[in-house]
Amino acid sequence: MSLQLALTGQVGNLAIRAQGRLPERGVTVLFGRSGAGKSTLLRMIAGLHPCEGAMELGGSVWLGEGRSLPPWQRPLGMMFQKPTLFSHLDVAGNLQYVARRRRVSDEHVQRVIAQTDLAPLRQRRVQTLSGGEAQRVALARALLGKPRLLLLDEPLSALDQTGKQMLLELIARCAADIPVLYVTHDLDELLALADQLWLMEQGAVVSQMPLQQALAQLDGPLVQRQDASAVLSATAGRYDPEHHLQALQLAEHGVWLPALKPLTAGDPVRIRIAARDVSLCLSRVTDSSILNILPVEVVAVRELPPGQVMVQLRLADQLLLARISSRSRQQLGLFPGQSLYAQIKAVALA
Amino acid sequence: MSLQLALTGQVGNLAIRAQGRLPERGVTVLFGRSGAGKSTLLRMIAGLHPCEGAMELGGSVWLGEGRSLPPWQRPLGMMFQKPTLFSHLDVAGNLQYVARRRRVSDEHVQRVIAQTDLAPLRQRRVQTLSGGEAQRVALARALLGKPRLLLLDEPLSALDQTGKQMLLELIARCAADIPVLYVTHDLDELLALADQLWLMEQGAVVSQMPLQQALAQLDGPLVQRQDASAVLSATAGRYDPEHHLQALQLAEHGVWLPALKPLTAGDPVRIRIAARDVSLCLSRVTDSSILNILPVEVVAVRELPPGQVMVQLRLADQLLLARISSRSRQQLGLFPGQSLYAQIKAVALA
Amino acid sequence: MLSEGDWLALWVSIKLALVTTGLLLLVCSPLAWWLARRRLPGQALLEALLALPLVLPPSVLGFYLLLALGPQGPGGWLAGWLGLRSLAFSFTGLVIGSLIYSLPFVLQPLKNAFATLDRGQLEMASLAGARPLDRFFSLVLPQSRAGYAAAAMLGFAHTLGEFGVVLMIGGSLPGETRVASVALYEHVEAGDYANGHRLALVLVAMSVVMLWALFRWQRRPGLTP
Amino acid sequence: MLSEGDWLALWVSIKLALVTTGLLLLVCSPLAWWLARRRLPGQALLEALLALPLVLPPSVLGFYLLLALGPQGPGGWLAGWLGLRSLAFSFTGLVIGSLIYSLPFVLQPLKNAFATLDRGQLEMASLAGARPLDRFFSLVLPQSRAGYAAAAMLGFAHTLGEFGVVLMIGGSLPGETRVASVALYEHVEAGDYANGHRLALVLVAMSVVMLWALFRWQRRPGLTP
Amino acid sequence: ETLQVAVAANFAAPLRELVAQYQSSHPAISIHLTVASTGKLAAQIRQGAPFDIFLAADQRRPRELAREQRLIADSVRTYARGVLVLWTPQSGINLQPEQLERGRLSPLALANARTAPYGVAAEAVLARLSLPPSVTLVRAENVAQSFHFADSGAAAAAFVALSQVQARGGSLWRIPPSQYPAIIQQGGRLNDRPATRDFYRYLFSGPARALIRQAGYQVDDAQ
Ligand SMILES: Nc1ncnc2c1ncn2[C@@H]1O[C@H](COP(=O)(O)OP(=O)(O)OP(=O)(O)O)[C@@H](O)[C@H]1O
Ligand SMILES: Nc1ncnc2c1ncn2[C@@H]1O[C@H](COP(=O)(O)OP(=O)(O)OP(=O)(O)O)[C@@H](O)[C@H]1O
Ligand code: MOO
Ligand SMILES: [Mg+2]
Ligand SMILES: [Mg+2]
Repeated sequence: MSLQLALTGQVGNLAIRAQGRLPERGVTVLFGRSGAGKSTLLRMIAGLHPCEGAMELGGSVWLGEGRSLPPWQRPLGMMFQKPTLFSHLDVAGNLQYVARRRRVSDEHVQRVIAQTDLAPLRQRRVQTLSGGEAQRVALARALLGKPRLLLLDEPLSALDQTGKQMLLELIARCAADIPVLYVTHDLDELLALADQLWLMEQGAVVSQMPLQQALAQLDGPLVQRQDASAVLSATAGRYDPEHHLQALQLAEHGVWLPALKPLTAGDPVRIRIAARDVSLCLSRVTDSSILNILPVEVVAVRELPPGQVMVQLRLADQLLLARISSRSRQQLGLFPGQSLYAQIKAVALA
Repeated sequence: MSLQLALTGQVGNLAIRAQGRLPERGVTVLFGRSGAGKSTLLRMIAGLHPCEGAMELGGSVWLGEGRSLPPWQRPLGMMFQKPTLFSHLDVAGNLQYVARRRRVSDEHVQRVIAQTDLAPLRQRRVQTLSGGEAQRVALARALLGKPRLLLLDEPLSALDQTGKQMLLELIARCAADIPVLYVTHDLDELLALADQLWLMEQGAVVSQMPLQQALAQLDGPLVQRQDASAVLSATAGRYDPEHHLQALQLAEHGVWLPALKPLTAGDPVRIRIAARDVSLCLSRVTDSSILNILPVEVVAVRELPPGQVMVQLRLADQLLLARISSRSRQQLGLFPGQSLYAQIKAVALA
Repeated sequence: MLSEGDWLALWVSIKLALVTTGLLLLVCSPLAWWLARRRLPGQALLEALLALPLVLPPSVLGFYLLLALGPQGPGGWLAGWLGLRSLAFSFTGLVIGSLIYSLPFVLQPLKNAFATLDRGQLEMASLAGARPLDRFFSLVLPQSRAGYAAAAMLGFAHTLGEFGVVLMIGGSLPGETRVASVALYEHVEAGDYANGHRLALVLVAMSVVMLWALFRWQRRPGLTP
Repeated sequence: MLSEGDWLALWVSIKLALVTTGLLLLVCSPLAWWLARRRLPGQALLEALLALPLVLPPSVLGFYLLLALGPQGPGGWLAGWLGLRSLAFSFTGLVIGSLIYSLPFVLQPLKNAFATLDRGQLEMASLAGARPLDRFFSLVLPQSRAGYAAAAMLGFAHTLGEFGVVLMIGGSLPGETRVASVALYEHVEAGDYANGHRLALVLVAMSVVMLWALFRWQRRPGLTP
Repeated sequence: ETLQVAVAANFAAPLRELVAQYQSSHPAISIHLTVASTGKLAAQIRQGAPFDIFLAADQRRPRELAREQRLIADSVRTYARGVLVLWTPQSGINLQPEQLERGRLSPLALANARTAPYGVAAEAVLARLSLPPSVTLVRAENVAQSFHFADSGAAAAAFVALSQVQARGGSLWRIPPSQYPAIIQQGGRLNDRPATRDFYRYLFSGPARALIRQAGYQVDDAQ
C-alpha cells in the first residue's frame, strides 16, 4: 500500500509543504539540513502535528474533507528523534504496550526482541539504559506492531557500527513489505537503505527522485559530499566460494564484489560505488589489486573547488561518478565523449 | 594541564575501571560498543556518578584521600548524550546561565554564539528547537565557560554534514588548549579529531594509544571496520595554487593532497589514508588518475572474512593499511617482505 | 475501649472519607486533565472559583450549603428527584458537602501531576494504538501516582478531620451523619477528656496506618525518575 | 459596607494567611526537597505523621495546641524565652497553630513538584558552576512554579478559612487574633445574616482576586512542558 | 423507637444523665443527641432537620422557631436557668471583684456575647466591674471553650456555667444573679409524637428537675 500525501502546515515561522507518494515498499530517505522541518513532517504524517491537505494509505483516507484520522487509528510505527520510552514500564513492558494494542502474537514479540538483541535487557528499567540501548528499544517498539508504514527519525544515530549494521538489515527487511520514511544525516545509512530520496529545504520537500538519479546528478546536494556515490543496477552472476566473491553483470561487463553468500544467478542487484573509490585510467592495467576495470565514457565534468572535479561517466546505459583531483584531470585531459577505463576497488562495493 | 585518573565504580552490574592520563591538549576519543560504560565514565569524571580512586587536573586534586570535589567546583564543560537544556530558559538564557557562573565576558558569549551559529535562535524556547539545533545549543553551553577540560558525549550525532564540519573545527580549536574526552561511534569524527584513542570494553578502559598506532594495528578493533584507516606523519612541501594541491614529503616520497590554502613548507602534517582507498600494484602505472603511487613493503597480511584481506605495509618507517580482496591477494601473491606499489587516490587524503 | 456510638461514628467517618475521596478522584481526574492541558481565557478564574469553598469558615460554608441542600434550595429539588426526603441531614448530603469542601485538595495535585507528564510519551502511546481512555489508564494514571497519592491523602485526611461543614449539614444523626470528628468535638466540648483522648488516639492511629500505606505505595520503587 | 471591626478582622486574616503561607513555603521547601530526594526507611511514616493534624477536627486540634501553647506546655517555655506572656491568644500563637494545621497542604505539592524535576538538568546546573543554593533559586524554584502556586493557594485559602484552631488558640482579640473567619462565624451564629453575607462576599471577592492572580502567574506562558 | 434531641452544648452533659435515667424506665426508646450551638441547631431546624426536641441555651431561638411554626408553640418552656461563675482551676485564688480590679488576673475568658447567652451575662458582669485596661479579655465561641481557656491555663480565669465546674476543684466566684440578666434556657417540641411528648414531659418532672439542679442549674422558677 502506498502513501499518498499533500500536506501543508506551520511550525513556528516555518511553513511546511510536502506533496508526493511513498511507494508500496522500500525506503524513502528524507534528507535536509538541521531545522529543515523533517521531524515536523513526520509528525504531521503521524497525525501529531496540525496540518491541512490530504493523505491516504492504500485507499484508506487519513486526512481529507475536513476529517483527520486520530493517531491511534493510523497503523504506523514511529520512532521519534529521541527514544521517548514509557518511563513507568521496563523494557519488556514497553514492547508489550504496543503488542497488546496492535494484537501481535507473543512469538512475534520474541522474534523482534531477538532481532534487536534486547533479550538481556528485558527486565531493565528504561531510565538505566545507555543511549544506544534506549534507541534499540525504541526501534523494536516501532517495528513491533506490524505497522503498514514506518516513520523513523534518525533511528540509528546513537548506535555503534555493529549495532547499526544489524539494525540496518532489519529495517531493510521491513521495507521489503511496507513503505518506510527515514530521516538521517548519515550518508552510509542513506546509501545502505534508500530507494528514493526526498530533499527538504526550509520546510518544503523540494525534490523527489530515485536514489540512483539523485546520486548521479552533478548539481544535486550530494555531489558536494566527501562520500558522494552512484548506485547502479546489475544482475547477479556466478559465485567464487574460495574468495567469497560474487560476480555481477553490468550490461556486458563483469564486476566482482565480496559477498558472504552467493546470490541467485540472474537476480537483479543494486551496487553502490563511491565517487572517491573510482579512479580513471587511459589504459587497462592488469597487474594491480584493483579487480574491476570497466570501459566508460565521460559525460560531464564539474569543478569541486578546491582542486577537485567530479566526473560523470556513462557505463553502458548507467551513470557512474568519479572524484579526482584537478591535476589528474589535466593529465588525463578529460573531455565529454572521451573513452577511458574506470578502476573500481571491489571492496568498495557493498 | 593534564588529567590524571585512576577510577573504579559500579553501574548496575557493570564494574567501571579506568586508569590513564589525558594529555594537556588534544582530543582523546573514548571508543567502545554501546553499553560499554562510556557515558558512565564521563559522569564519574564530572563527579556525577559515585566512584573511588584518584583524579587530578593539573595538580588540583578532584578525587582522593576520601574527598571528592563537588561538580560545581570542577572547571569542566560537559555535554550529555542528550542535550539536557534548561527547560525554563530560552536559548540565550541557557548560555547566560553558564556565563554568569563562570564569569565569562559578554563578548565571549557573543563569540561562542557566532561560532555555533546560534544567533537566530537566541530568543527561542528550548522546547521548540529541532534535534540538531538543541545539540548545537548544548555544545555552545559546554564550551562557553572557558573550561579546563571538555567531556563530550556523542556531541554531533544529530547534526547535518555542514553543521558537523563547522563544529568539528570548533572543537579542534578548543582542543588546542585543553584536554578533550570525546565519545563517538562515528569514524569520520574519530579520524578528524582524535589524537589518542581509549578503548572501552565491558566497563574497563582496555587500551590507550596514539591514534596512528591504534589505526595501524592489524588486531585492533578498527581494522574490522569498513572505514579502517591509517594515519601518517609527513612534512609540508610546495603548493600548487592552480590545482589546489599541496605537496607533502613522506620520508623520501612525495604525496599530493587537495588543500584550500598552502601549508608552510617544512611544517609537520598528519594525513589519513583509508585502507579501502589504497590499491596495490606490482608495477608503477603512469597513465591513471591516481596521483600518489608509493613504493611499499608488505609487513603482514590478515584475513578479513569473507573474501578480504588487510595488508599492513611499511612506507619508509611508517605503517599503511590496504584492504583488498582475497582474489587480488592471490593474483599478487603477497608475502611479507615483498616490495610493490601502493596507489593512493589524492582525494582520499584529508 | 471506645463506646459503641464512637465506633459507629468512626465507621461513618471512614465511609464518608473513602466515598468522598473516591468520588473526588473520579470527578477531578477529567477536570484536572482539562485544566492541565487546555489554555482557555477564563481558566485561571475558574480555578480560583473552585478553590473558594476553602476560604469560608467551614461552619459558614456549612450554613450556605444547608440553605442550598435544604428543602427550599436546589438540593431540595434534587432530593425530590432522587426520591430522598432531603439532602440535608443525610449521608448523601454529607458526601456532597465534603465533595465541595475538599475538591481543591484533590484537584490541585492531580492538575500538577498531569501538567508535568511527558508529552512525547503521551504521543507515543497514541501511536501505539491507545485511545484516550486506554491511554489514561495505561500511561497517565501510573505516571501520576505521586499526584494521586497526594490528592488521595489530602482529600482523605481533610474529609476525616472536617466537622464544621459536616455538623452543620449533617445534624449528627447516629449511624448516618454522626462522624468521628463530631463525636470527638462533643467529647471535648463536654469536658469528657477521657473519652476524647481515646477517640482522638484511635482516629489518629488509624489514619497513620492508612496514610503510611498510601505513602509506601507512592514510593514503591520504580517510580521516581 | 463592612463594620470597622470586620475590616480589621479581614486585615488580620490576610496578615495571618500571608505570614503563614510565607513561612510554610520557607519551611517546607527544604523539607519537601529532602523528602522528594531521599529514600530513608522511616520516611513514609514521617510523612504520615506530618499529615496527622489534618485528621483531627480543628477545634480538637486547637484544644491540644492550647494545652501545648499554654503556660504548662512547651509553648509556655518558648514564650518565656521569646519574652512573651504566652503564645496562646497572640498572633504568634495563631501563626504557630496555622503552620501546623496547614503544613501538609504546602508540603505535598512542593514534594511532588520536586520529585518530577529533571535530574539531568539539575546535574547540568551543577556542572555550570551552580552551588546547591544557587541551583535552588536559579533552577528548582522556576521549574517548580506550578507546585509553588498550588502550595501557596492551598495554604493561603486554607489558613484564611480555618477558624476552629484559630478561635481556640486565639481568643478572638480584635486587631490581634480576631480574624475574618471568626467574625463571619459570629455573624452567622448570631443570626445576623446581613452582615454575614456581606463579609462572606468581601472575603470571597478578595480571595478570588488573589487566587486568580496566583493562577495567572502559574500559567504564564513558557512554563508548561 | 428513636428520639433525636438537639441540645445546646452547655446542657449536653446533664442531658446525658437525664437520658440514662429515663431509659432505665423506658428501655424500648433510644434517644440520640445532636450537640451544637444554639444558633447552629436553630438554623438546622429551619432547614428541616429531623429533630424531635430542641433544648436551646436561650429563649430567643425557641420563640422565633415557634413563631415560624417549626416548634409547637405551646411546648416552649424554660427547662433550666444558667448560673454564671468565674472559675480557675487553681485552688486558693481570690476571684472577688476587688481582686479582679487590681488587674493581676489576666487574661480573662468569656463566651462571645453574640453567639452564646452566657457571653451576654458575662459582659453584663464585666460592665459593672472597672477592670484596668491591662486585663485582656479573650472571647470563646461558647462556654465550653471558655472553660478550656481557663482549664488549659491559657487564661487566668473564665466565666463559665456552674454546671461545668461544680464537680471540679479550683477556685470559684459564684456571681450574684442580680448582676446579670437571667440565662433562661428554653426548649420545645417539634412534633406531637407520643414518645416525644413523653420524654419532653419527663424533663419537667420532679426527678429530672432534681437532677438538673444537681448539675448546677436553677430550676426554682421554671414555669
Ligand atoms: N514552536 C516553534 N516555534 C518556532 N519554531 C519552531 C517551533 N517548533 C519548531 N520550530 C522550528 O522549526 C524548524 C523545523 O523543526 P524540525 O524539528 O522539524 O527540524 P528537523 O528538520 O527535524 O531538524 P533536525 O535535523 O535538527 O532534527 C526548526 O528550525 C525549529 O527550530
Ligand atoms: N542503574 C542501572 N542498572 C543496571 N544497569 C545499568 C544501570 N545504569 C546503566 N546501566 C548499564 O550500564 C552500561 C553502561 O552504560 P553507559 O550509559 O555508560 O553506556 P555507553 O557506553 O555510554 O553506551 P552508549 O554508547 O549506548 O551510550 C549499560 O549497559 C547500561 O545498560
Ligand atoms: O450552650 Mo451554647 O449555645 O454553646 O452557649
Ligand atoms: Mg529532527
Ligand atoms: Mg552513552
